[in-house]
Amino acid sequence: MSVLSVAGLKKSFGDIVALDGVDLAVDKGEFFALLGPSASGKTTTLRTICGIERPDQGQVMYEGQDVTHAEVRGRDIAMVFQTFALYPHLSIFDNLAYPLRQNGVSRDEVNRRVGETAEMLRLTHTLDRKPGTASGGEQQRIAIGRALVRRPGLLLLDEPLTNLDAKLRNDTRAEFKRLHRELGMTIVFATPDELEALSMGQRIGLLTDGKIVQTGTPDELYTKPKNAYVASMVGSPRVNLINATRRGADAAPSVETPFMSAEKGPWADALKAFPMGSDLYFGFRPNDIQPIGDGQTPGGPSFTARVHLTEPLGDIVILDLEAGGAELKMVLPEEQAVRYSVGDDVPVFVRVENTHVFARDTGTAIR
Amino acid sequence: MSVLMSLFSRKERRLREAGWGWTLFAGIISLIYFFPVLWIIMTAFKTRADALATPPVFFFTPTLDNFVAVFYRVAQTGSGEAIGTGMGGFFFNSIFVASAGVFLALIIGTLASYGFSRYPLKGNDTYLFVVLTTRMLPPIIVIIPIFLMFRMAGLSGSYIGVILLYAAFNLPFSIWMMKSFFDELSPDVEDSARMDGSSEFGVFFKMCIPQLKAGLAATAVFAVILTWNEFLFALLLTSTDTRTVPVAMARTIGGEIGVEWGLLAAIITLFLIPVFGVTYLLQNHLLRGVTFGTIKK
Amino acid sequence: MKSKFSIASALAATVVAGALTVASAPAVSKDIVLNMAGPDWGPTRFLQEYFNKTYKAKSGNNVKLVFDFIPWPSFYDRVAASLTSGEKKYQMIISDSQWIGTFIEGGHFMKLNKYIDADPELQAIMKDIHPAMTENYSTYPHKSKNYYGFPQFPDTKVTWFRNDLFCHDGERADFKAKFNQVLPCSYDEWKNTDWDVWANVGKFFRRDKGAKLGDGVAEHDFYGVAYQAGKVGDFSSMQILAFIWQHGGDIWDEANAPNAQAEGVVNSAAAVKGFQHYLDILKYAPPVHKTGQMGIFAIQELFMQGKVGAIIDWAGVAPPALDPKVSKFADKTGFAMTPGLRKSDGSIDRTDNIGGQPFVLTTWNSEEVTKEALEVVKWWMSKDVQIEFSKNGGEPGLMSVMNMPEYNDFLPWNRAHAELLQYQKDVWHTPEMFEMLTQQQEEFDKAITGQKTAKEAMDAIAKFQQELLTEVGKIK
Amino acid sequence: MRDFWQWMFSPSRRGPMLIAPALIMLFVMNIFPLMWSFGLSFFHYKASSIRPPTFAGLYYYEKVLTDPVVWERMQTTALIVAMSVLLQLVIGFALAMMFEKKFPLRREILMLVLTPMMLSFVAVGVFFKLFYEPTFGLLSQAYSYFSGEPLTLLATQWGAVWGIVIADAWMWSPFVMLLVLAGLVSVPDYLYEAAEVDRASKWKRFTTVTFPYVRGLLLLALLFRTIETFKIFDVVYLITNGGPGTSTETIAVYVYRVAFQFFKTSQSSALSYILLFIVIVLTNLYLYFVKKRGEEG
Amino acid sequence: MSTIQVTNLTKRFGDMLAVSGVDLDVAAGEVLCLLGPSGCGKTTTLRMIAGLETTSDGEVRIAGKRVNEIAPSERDIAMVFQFYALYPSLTVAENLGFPLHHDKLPQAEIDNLVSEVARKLELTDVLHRLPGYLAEGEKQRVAVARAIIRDPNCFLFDEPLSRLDVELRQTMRGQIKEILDGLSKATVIVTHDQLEALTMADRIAVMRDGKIEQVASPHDIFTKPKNLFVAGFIGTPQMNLQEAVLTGFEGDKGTFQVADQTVAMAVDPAVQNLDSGSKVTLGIRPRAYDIIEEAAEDTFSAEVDLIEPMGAETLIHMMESGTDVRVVIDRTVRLEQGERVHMRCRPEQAHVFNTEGDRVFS
Repeated sequence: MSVLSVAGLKKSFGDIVALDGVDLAVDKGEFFALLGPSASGKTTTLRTICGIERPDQGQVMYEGQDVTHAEVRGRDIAMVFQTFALYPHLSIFDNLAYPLRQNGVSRDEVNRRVGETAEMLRLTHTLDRKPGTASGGEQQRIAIGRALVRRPGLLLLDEPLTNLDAKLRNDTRAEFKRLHRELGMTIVFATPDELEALSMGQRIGLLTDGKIVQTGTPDELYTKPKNAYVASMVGSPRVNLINATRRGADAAPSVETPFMSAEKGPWADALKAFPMGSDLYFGFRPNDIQPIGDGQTPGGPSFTARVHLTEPLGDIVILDLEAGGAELKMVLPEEQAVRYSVGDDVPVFVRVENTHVFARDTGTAIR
Repeated sequence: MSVLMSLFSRKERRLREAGWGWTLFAGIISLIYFFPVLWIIMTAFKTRADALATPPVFFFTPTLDNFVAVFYRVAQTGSGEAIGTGMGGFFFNSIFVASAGVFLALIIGTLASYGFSRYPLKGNDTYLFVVLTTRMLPPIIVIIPIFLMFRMAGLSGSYIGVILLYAAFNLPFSIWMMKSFFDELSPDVEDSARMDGSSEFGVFFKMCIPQLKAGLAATAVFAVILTWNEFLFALLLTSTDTRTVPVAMARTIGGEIGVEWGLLAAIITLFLIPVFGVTYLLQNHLLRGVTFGTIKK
Repeated sequence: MKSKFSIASALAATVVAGALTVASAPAVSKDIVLNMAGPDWGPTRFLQEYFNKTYKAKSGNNVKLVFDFIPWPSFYDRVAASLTSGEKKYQMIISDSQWIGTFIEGGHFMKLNKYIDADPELQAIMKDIHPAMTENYSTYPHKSKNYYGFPQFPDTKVTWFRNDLFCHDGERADFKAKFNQVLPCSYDEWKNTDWDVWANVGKFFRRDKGAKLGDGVAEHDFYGVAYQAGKVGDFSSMQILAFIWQHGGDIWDEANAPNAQAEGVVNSAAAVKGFQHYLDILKYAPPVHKTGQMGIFAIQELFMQGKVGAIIDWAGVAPPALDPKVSKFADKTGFAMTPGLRKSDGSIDRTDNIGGQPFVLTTWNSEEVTKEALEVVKWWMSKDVQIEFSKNGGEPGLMSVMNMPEYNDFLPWNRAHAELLQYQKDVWHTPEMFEMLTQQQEEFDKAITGQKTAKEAMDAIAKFQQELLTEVGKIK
Repeated sequence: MRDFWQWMFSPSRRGPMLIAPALIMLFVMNIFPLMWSFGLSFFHYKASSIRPPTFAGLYYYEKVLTDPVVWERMQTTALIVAMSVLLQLVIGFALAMMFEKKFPLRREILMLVLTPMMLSFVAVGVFFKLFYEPTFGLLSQAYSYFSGEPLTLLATQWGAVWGIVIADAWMWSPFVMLLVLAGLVSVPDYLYEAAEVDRASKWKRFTTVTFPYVRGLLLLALLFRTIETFKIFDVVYLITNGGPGTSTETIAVYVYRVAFQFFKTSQSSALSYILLFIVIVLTNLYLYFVKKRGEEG
Repeated sequence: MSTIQVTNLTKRFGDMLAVSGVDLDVAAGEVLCLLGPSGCGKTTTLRMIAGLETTSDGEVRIAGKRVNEIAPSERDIAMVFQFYALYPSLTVAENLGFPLHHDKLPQAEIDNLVSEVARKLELTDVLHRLPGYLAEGEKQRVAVARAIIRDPNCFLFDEPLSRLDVELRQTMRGQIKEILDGLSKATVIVTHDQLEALTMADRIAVMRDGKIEQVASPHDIFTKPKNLFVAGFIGTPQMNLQEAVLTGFEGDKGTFQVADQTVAMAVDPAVQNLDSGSKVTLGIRPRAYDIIEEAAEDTFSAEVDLIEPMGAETLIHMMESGTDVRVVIDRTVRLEQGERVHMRCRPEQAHVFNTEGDRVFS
């Protein structure tokens, strides 16, 4: 049963349309990711859910009640802002205690719960200080602590990791997951980073231009993107999308690019419906393209590509390839990649079972 | 020794950081600039003969007579008794009227600027323009009507009248300045407090105000500087009991004797102390204040 | 306008109504407060202090005189604002003599004839007041029999001079040798001093720094004479008018309105000559005169600091000259009659402009308040109080006091002052006087600072007055 | 009651409710008196007279605008404003450049320069007049020390104008300095460093890095000070009283005379409104630049 | 020859030692990345090379010439600042042409150079704009273009990508690298992002607390970290660093007591010089583990605690005796939380660090 459902939310700020009909349903206890590029409406969606913004149209249902026009303070919802929005003039203890005191919790209870929360978030040693003196990671934990301390029914996190440095971000992802598992709380978080969405979200809603494009588990979004846009938003490095045309027999359609031709992909059946010569995108992940080893039989369509840049990332390397005028990326483990250097011609193949085909005009996946 | 060394050593290649050498340079220039004030302060400790000596004297035996004369004079009836000049009361009036006026302007102005910043109305610019225009008025235009209004309301000569007038006088400035500070505050904090269960009053008083202490201080400094020496309204709207120092000061520039140099200088010196102190304490906020928020980090 | 007025009244109504009910409730004990506006200086402080010490109302009422001491430089602004806005705050006001017309016509100052007529005591006082004062401080229109004010501090200009120089045998001999005139020292010698002598004094005592002066040498550049030449207020006019009158010139005669003329009278050849005479002597004064800032305090200061030998200044600002704390020559200062123009018969014309301040009652006072105020007037104008006042640096208004033999000993300038009173006239008292005075001061200043000739200045003054007075209907 | 408060402070009403007290106060204390005197400008009315006002239409506006005296005073004012504001900008800029650097005791030395702003007009006027006084004045004594002649600065029109301009500029340059300083400190270090690395000359560094950051604030200073200096009264009144002759009589002094000495209330109102119009034009310019500056940043 | 040599470079701020005895040698055409956590002194080092900071000790040589006493403007360097340092009042074209004014080139030539560099960095369309109106990525490209428009002795970059978002950062990494490859200048890039360093640098200098920990090629830094700090700092996800006790050494394999398990692993032969029973830290990268079906003497077993899908790969957090072991596996391998798995470290991928934290190697 959805604890939160949002239907047809629309909101404009002057001429700018922020939300253009957002629909969402979040289950109780779910860790839900709202993924979208900047200005896609993530923050506005969260702000509308917690009541800071009033939608122009649409409805917000929370625990079975229509709260679209309810006051902010009445809702049992907490939000962690991207900027953390800590109370700069209050000590960290008082920051954490604030929501409790506002709701008339007794002094002992405040002390106990703040202590507990601080303990959980490893903030105990900082409690006397002002938030301004805390490190980025601590500030973020304070913000979360302040949201958690009153055990809200729903926790909203607005880009919770954006203001952390790269290293901390990696560690914090796992922390969030553990926290969610321990508390079993319903959490909706917004992020522009697909890695965060994939790794933390149990389900992901992909938002763009004020609309939800696809909702699903990380696996679904990765393996079955609804369209080319979703495919390119999810997965890093970005999916290779090559201009292609439908060719082959009616019953055995193939996808042809200037330098290769593929058939028998998971899209084969669906492609039958498309007329010969239809414009398509042929999509495959950089991990699904492999060099053909000596004497190895390619496990899919093959071609020769020229390396024009290598980007070593430690144990993996991204190779920028060029074939038939198209640029594509290939990811290899470091030990394999050292064999190739810029300018080399490499015979490669694509794992056809993991490829996607999209109609070029609408971008819709053909599956 | 190290001080001397750094004076002559090649300067650190940090921009805008200069050593004692620059202190010396800036000190000399500033002292030249400050000289007229210094002269006034020196005059406060001079006898009349020293004050008007030709050539001017820079070294003299200081006297405190002028400071005594600020507060006491000899009775006119020739009985020789010392009579209070009431100057202590005028100092109190100045402090009371200026602080109350500024305080009131800050309260009303801060509320209004919060409104302007957080709940923009249609035609916001027009309201703000009107607000600013009232600050730019040549005061002479409104003196007579205000005088009349005050008489009708029974406010002339009372503290309330002057305080209200000073509040109104400082209001446009407070609104403009505080608005720029509010604009710099993140509304997230306020929304956060709302979500944490704060009422609107709580948001304003417990969240915004504590964060704006610095801004309030800067606005207060400017308002105090502008109010402290106000003369015209103070002259016309106060009576003997509520008169402020700038008005009372005028009695030293033409009675039986032209200018009572030492006495005037002593009053100026004493009167400078509070506003100087306030400015010094809040100096760091001043820079922020004058920019009217036009400089964003 | 009317409607706006009443809206404001309505707005304020509640507040005022509350205040009025309290204020106008019939008082059980008769507390009567007389608010009096006055400049903040000795003569007024004496009035307040002496009143507090000695005054007991005969009526048995508890009468309090509460002074609003306003600094001199702002005195006019404050009083004018109070009167014209209808503040009705003051029951009594110390008014400069020239203001009378403006505020009588504005309906602010109370005509006192019916009270005087009803009160023999007041009649006696009026009779005892020096006629120059009744004429200049009390009557309006000029030379009429309508009485409005009483002298609070009557003032005339007197000559202040340095005993040690003017009575120095060597200097006297030198002067005699040079000009074949007596360097005035004694009262009588000064009484016989005309502008020629005065000018020669200016010439004679112009000494450069280091030159011999009296028993010593001049420590600074030294000047012989100085008198008012300042644009502020009425400063230059007060001295220039004396010259004009003495030369037979005149100001526009308000008493003859609407038959008097400004043009041709104000800029008559005699008037121009008088002004030129003034300018000719002015060049012997210290250099500050070139800036048009040689006001009453500038010359006082120059005198007290020993930069000038003799000045013509108000008796009212003379007390400091006797105070060793502020004057370097407190023990060497003498006072005398002012110089004048020697007429063909050998007598000296000392016609001059009176100074000082009358005080008046205001029109909005209740009968009861007026009665008590008049009691205060009687107290003030009583001989005892006037004597006490004169002993403490004031000037009496009563002839009976001035005629007392010991009067001349109260203050060193008293003899000159009393004797000079007969020569005093005043500028116009009409409401237009401020405009006329301001413009006249500006024009005088232009001549003093060399921007115009005396003739050009006088012509401009006459033209302006003619136009202004024609516009208001005072000249046909 | 609770419902009432809820109605009053419902979200859509919060903005107006917050702004209302300020607007009411400004209306009562500024705008209402203003309208009052605006009304007077269309009537024949003398404050000193008991005669009831009669309608005059635009008579006084025509009278004021065709009065050569008014134009003369305007020119004098423009001259003083131009000279004083220019001087303030130059001195203020120079001082700001000096205080841009961080050096030991900067806070304390800065206070020396800020003090003139805190003095009353009486103090500045009276003491500067003393400094210019030919016999006792410091300035003329210093001058005569070198030339042997006393300096009678206030004897000529230009001298008197300079006398006023120096005093006014001395008093208010610190204000300009604060504004410029705020601009200067907002220039990020890295821009200076980049320009240095890019081998820009000192002049080029100033024009491309320093000046653009200060330009906006300099304009603000220019406009703000122009508007304020336009109202210059006290300093003129005290130092020259408009003399010699009428050569330094500013429009504010003139308005004062017309309103307070001649009691030509209607005429002074009309004149005031023409002044207000000029001020409003200047204010609009000021706002335009504030806005533009905001967009740039 | 445009080279940069830095010897014993030291910087003190009061009592604080910000940079201590740094030696660097950057050849012409070489890109050196200074990598380290914030506050490690890398920016100070760069600023000393640029001359924006005085040196407390040591020497900086640019193109073979000692420049310690020379002002930045005379060092003939080009620098990209962290905040880009675009002149706000100049258009993009004017910004680009700015560094050329010193050479008093004719305007036509400046225009040529500007349009050329603009083409190179795809800025042609925005040449007339003011920096305030540019997108973040464009600003960054302008900053780079302004640096490369002239022919300086060397290039200095201060955190050039830190203000870009993930996507742009990826693109710009490649772009900058390509541009730098074409110029044979000594280049120093300061960054705290290891991906930037790994992709762009010819050599990386890892700094900590004002000292250089290791200077080596990206490959060597990654595969042969000199000590625990470098090992832990480089690599995403972070290298697993597990406390262990060396219990023996046989053939090329050492046996280690890790938590409660005994694991034999192929390690550097130098490890056998350690005493048996020595405490060591085992460093194994998350991608160096293979999940295998059955336990063996060279496997380590742990319980799956958390699964983080990362797209093509999945990051598994294992819990064993309170330590978090991270393993990256292909997304096709499915594991369940709570499942116990065995994993084996690939040969030569296990690093041993002694108690001083230095890697033991021959």
